[in-house]
Amino acid sequence: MSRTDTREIQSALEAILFAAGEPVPVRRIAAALNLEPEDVEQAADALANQYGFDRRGMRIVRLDDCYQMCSSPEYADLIRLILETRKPPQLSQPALEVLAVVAYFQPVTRAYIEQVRGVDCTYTVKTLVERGLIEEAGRLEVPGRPMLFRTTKVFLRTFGLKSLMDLPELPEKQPDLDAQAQLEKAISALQPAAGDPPPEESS
Amino acid sequence: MSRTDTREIQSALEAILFAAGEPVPVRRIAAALNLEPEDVEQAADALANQYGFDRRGMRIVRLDDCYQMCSSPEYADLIRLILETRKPPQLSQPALEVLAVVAYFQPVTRAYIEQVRGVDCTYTVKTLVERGLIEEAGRLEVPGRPMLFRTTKVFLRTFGLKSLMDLPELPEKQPDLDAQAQLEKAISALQPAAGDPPPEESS
Amino acid sequence: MNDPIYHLEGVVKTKDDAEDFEGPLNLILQLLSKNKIEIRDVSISALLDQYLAYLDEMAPMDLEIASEFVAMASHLMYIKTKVLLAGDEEVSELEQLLSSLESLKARDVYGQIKQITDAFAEMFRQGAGLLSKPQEPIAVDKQYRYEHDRMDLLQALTQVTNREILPDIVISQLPIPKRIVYSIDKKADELVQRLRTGGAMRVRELFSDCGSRSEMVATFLVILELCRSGNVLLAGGDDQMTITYSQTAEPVEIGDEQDGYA
Repeated sequence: MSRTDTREIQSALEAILFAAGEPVPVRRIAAALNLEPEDVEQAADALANQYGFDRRGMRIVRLDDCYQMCSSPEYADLIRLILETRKPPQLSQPALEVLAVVAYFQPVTRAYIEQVRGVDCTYTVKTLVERGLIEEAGRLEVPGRPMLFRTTKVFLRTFGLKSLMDLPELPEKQPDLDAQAQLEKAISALQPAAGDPPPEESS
Repeated sequence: MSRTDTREIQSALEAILFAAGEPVPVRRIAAALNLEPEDVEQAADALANQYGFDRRGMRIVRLDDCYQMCSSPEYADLIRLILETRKPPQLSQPALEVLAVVAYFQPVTRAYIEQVRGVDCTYTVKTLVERGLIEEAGRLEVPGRPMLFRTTKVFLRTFGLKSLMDLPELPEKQPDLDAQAQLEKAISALQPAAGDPPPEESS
Repeated sequence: MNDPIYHLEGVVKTKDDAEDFEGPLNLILQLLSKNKIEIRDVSISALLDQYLAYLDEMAPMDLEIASEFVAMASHLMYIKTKVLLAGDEEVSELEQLLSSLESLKARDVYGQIKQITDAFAEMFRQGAGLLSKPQEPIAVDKQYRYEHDRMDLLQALTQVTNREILPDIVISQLPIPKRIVYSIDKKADELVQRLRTGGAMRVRELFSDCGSRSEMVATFLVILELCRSGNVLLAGGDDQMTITYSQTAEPVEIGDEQDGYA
């Protein structure tokens, strides 16, 4: 692409991303501009860098297969002051835990989250859905067809992630000796006892 | 103001106007930045000019005592293409029929179309007007002064016609039927039947 | 001596599982603890097949290993038999194992999750400053942008006329809309004249004289206007209603006021 082309694509990108407000798939932009996705990505990444270098008021962030235009973090307080919006409340410890379970093991059911945390999570899950950090992702095809949840693009943006690949690695598990012992017991219960009669022939 | 200051104010302005999406009063920006409104205006106007000069995807426009950031008008079609997920429906059979009646007998009233089709056409007529295929063409000088409708240039383009003369010819008239008689019949149905007994003398 | 390596396609979720395992249950446990396996997805028969294949290969080489594996194989066989043949009660033991495995896994996961939440909180503090904006309203463009064949029009018109509503009308004989029928002005003059000279009349009679719907509407509007201005009196009801011109009232110019109807 010539420099002029890139500049034109970038202006179009600016217009699209500004107007959309939300994340826009690269694929869709490429199709509308009659370009290869790679060309769009190249132009968008260059524009994003330029924005950062010039310390502009906006940022262009990559979220999965999308780009989104946001305001620069350094102006967040100023914007909240002028628009009279309140700072979103910090996430509570339960909310962070539920979010982490969903983030690392998605798609998951509420039952699974509850199994991991050992407590009811109805309210926390609902709150996270309301804040747009997690969303419904179909149903699990087991009896009762429970709802599955996954993280959203808002989650990626709010946590400064380009994609789920950027999630920090989960720390090594710490061996739970009690549970291990219980398990051993359960396994040994399954072993054929020495005195068991041999299995009968199936009829 | 120094150049650095101006650049900083402009970045803050970008952030504010971007996040707001709607017009923001100069006063309010000035108060938040601890500046005189004139300083804000100067920075905003310079930024607006720069945007225009660089042919960026956004514009900064002054509206009364406010500034607003919006997408550049030249990208309106592109933005619509990308953000409008719903493809507009093609003409339905009823719409096509109404359009045909208007095309061949224009200018016509809605009442006339309804008489021919035998059903209410309010919605269909409205849709055709919205989609630019027919337009109002004055009023018929009868009681109620109903609106007349005719086809448009968009209509001609849609059907590949140079002019209304290009409409496919109607089949030959069949002489044994008198349309006027039909109409009279329809009207007479509105009137008291001829066979009605004469009104009795009032007592 | 090499330890066996099992390949659990469709069960193990990541590809970097080139680790060695001592036996099938250890393998299961280890994979479970790394969250790389779903216990309910384990195909025991597939595992067994691999296991037996391994056995075939290794048995001639080391009797000790072989015997250990035979024990494991029989154990697996036993589990599988239970699943296939046993009634609900006996399966419950297996269920118990499964749920034990799962709760072990859940506890491990919770331990890991608790360790990561601080990092999550910090990421949130950093990232939450990227504010988004609502979508700009899209300029509405409803204009029709499809293309059609012109014959579609003729076809549509033919369909209209082919309906039962107007069975006798062919296209070329559709009633041509009439432009001018009755203006209120004209009808008002006519009615006032008639009422002045003819005295009281039945309202119904006025309507039955009308030659078209439009004339009827005009007549109705004129009567309404004459009543409003007090130029006529109505008496009686229904069919018997009469209309009388009031000689005392000032004559009115209906047409001027009623441009909207003319």
